[in-house]
Amino acid sequence: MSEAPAMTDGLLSSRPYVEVRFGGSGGQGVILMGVILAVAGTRDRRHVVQTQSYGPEARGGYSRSDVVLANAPIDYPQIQGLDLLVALSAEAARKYAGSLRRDGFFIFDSDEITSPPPMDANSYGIPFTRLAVETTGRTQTTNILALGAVAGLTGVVSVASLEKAVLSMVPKGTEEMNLNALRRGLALLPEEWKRPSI
Amino acid sequence: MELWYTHLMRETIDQDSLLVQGNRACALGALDAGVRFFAGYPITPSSEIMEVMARELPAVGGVFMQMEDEIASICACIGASLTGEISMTATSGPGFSLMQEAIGYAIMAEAPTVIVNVMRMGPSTGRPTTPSQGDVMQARWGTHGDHPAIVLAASNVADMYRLTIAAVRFAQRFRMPVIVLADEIVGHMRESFSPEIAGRYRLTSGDFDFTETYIHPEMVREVHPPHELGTLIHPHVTGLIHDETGFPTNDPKKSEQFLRELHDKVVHHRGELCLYDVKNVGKGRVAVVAYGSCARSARAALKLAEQEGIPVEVLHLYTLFPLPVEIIQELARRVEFILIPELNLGQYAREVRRLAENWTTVVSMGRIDGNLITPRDIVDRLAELVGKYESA
Amino acid sequence: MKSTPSKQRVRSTPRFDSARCKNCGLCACVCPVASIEVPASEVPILLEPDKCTSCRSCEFICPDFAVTMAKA
Amino acid sequence: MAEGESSVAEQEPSVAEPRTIDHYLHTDRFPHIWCPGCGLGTVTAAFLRAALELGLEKDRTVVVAGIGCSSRAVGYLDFGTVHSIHGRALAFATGIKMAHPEFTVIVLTGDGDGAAIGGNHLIHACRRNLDITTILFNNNTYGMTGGQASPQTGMGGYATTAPFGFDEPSFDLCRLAEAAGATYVARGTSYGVRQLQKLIRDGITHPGFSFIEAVTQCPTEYGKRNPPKGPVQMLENLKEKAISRKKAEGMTPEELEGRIVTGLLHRDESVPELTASYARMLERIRKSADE
Repeated sequence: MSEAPAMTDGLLSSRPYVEVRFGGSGGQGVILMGVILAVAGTRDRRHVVQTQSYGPEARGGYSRSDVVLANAPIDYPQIQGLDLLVALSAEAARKYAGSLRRDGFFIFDSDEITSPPPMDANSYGIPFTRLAVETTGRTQTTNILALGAVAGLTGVVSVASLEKAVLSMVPKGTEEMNLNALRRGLALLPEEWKRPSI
Repeated sequence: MELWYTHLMRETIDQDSLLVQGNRACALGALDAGVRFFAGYPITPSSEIMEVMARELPAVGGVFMQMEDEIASICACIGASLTGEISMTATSGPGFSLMQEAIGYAIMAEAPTVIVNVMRMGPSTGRPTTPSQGDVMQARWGTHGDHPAIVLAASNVADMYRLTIAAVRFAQRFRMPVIVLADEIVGHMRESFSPEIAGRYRLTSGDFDFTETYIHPEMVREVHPPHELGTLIHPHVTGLIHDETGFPTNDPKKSEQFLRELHDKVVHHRGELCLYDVKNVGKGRVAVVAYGSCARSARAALKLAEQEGIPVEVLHLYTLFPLPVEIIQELARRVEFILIPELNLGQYAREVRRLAENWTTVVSMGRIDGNLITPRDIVDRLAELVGKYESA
Repeated sequence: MKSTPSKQRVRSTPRFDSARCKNCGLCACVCPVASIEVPASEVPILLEPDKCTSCRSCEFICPDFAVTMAKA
Repeated sequence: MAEGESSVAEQEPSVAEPRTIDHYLHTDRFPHIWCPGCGLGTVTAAFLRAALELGLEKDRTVVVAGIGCSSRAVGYLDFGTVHSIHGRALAFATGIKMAHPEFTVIVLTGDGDGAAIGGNHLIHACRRNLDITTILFNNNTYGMTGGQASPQTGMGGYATTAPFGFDEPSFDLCRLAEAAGATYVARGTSYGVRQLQKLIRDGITHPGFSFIEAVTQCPTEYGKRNPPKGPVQMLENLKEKAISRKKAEGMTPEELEGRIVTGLLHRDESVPELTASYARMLERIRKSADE
């Protein structure tokens, strides 16, 4: 068995059991975010379970993808409380903010969510959509840019594993563009986007 | 490389570890177990099994058929099985209902095949993308007549792989259909699945010869020889009650003897068929018996309950039928009560109660709102009940 | 078509298997020379073997696999 | 047999043909369950003579049946035989043929089994053009269960479940099969046994899905309620109604009313047969994997 890649420094990297939710509207690529994070997690030699809302409800309205990462085999596969909530729509933020732990992370797209719910958790409001368009010219790369930001701000998975995961999951021919978006997200500075907790 | 896990290993070529969907793991298990004929019909939440088979089976020279409905699917599987092929189909509740008549045929005609039912909420169309364990008794008693059943229940992605292999093995060995129950959560979740896990399962299944249809020497008296259409034996296969010649009989004595044989071959080999896992064995004041997704909740609850001072034993059943009679009765002798969390209104709890009520109290904990039972739910219920019942 | 008496002797005529026959009468009805009689509850009788043309109609129509052709 | 090479000998059972259809029968299971005068045995015998002509091997031939009087035929046949479940014979046969394309697969079914409960499987089997020969014994009723109306009972027919006369039109099964994609479609009757035998023989050799409707008589359950009565009368009625496809071509729909058009009705050799297509696909995949 090869050595696990070194974790990026960050708060979530040190937790033995991490529960993550990506929430947004259908078409924003929220499910893919969860799957990529889960693939990156397995590359970090962590135990991982990824679940999601399925079927018609995933196509219309809201969409969510959950990932549990742990250092030991995972028994209960679903979310019992959130360490990290990534919201790309106002509805997702409203719906799931209540499940966030006090020491959790709340990262949201400030282009979509103008009045985020008040909470104790570490909050980061980042204009993912705008940054994605600036970086790649394509709104479709918003989810990958946001993933980069999530990894950079929380260290939930290692950068090396995340890059490999992105490359293995995005459509052929878009690798370069998505890597650019990912790196842009990774380069974001926490102090620049952190919101005061309430 | 061993034949039986080549497909899993192929998935891991560029990775040390693997993230695999439950339904995909089921298909990989089938391929590694030697399934070379799959016929199915699309239905949520099992369709991915069929999609993987459609892509992978031709590569190993197997036959994939998308049939016109689930009835045709299982009938095609039985047809292929009668020629000696190892066959499988996968479906969900509504399709499983359609298959019931043919499942009875496969039992009567002693045609091995595997039916995977990724359970969804019902009855009827219900909630197709929602997990449930509502088909447990249908898996046992869905087809008409007095018949035996082998039913396995998968709780995670690794189970989807290895229990599918076990199902193929049991089907071939006992010459009857074997049902694998999963639920929407297990079918659709992606979970890390490392080669070490595959290696571990190899230890439990390494002695299977999946490529060969065989009858264990001890079983000759109980299991009819395999049908071999297209050989010199060119048998007659029928769903009518038949005697050792394969032809129908109305003789009361022979009829009873035949039906008893069908049952006995399962019941007499309960020890081999009942796959289970007990956590905290002998150390619990109370017990939780669970299977499928709920077994995961129960395992998580065990740790939580310990922290809160409730010693619990968890019996995780991988084989639901034949009933693990001895295992449940032993457990019943040593605990105050048995709690059974299920995503139905107590289907399996009724069976456990029947077996355990002489020694202990059996409490059903059903949930039918489409959500899983959480570890917290289980611990809260245990806390409510602890001390209420006398130990045997 | 010429036929000599010696050849007529090797011609096949129907045999009716009493174990299989169910006495339905179809053989008689298709006989082109009306040479078969089916008495009630009995096996059919070939009335005039000489008239039989060995056409096998009775054999082919018999639903009970009870007619075979055999040489006299 | 120098002397035997005469015109008379040609009418004799061929000396080169040592076997009778008993070769393919479990004669120890006789007498069979069919009623006196029932045409199912006649049709089965026609099939067996076709099998004899083709020299079908018992070990390489699988005969699949559903449930009903006609389907009981397999209980007497010494091939690999499958007495399956009601309406599903074609689905079983599909599995058998796809798993073992080298087998000759024959399906015996009835009008209730094949056209009612098994109707969906029938049209899909036609569509797939799998090399299976289906012989549908059409006797206009459910005989085994006691004379209930079948899709082929016909307008105005009587049955235990149509005591006041049946109001539903029937299928034209051959047109149904053709429209669904069968590449060999033929119809015969239990009166025209020689023709039926030839149609079945050609259907078996046809490389694709062959559908042969064998119109036959059920004197016990159908004949009891619908004139003419009795096996002989029913057989003669079949004789009167049957008309060759060639003759039928020049007739108006009115003239054809109530007639049974017999013979080869449709044949198409241009459609690929499924097991062959599947084998080609496997070959393609193997090649691309080697590259």
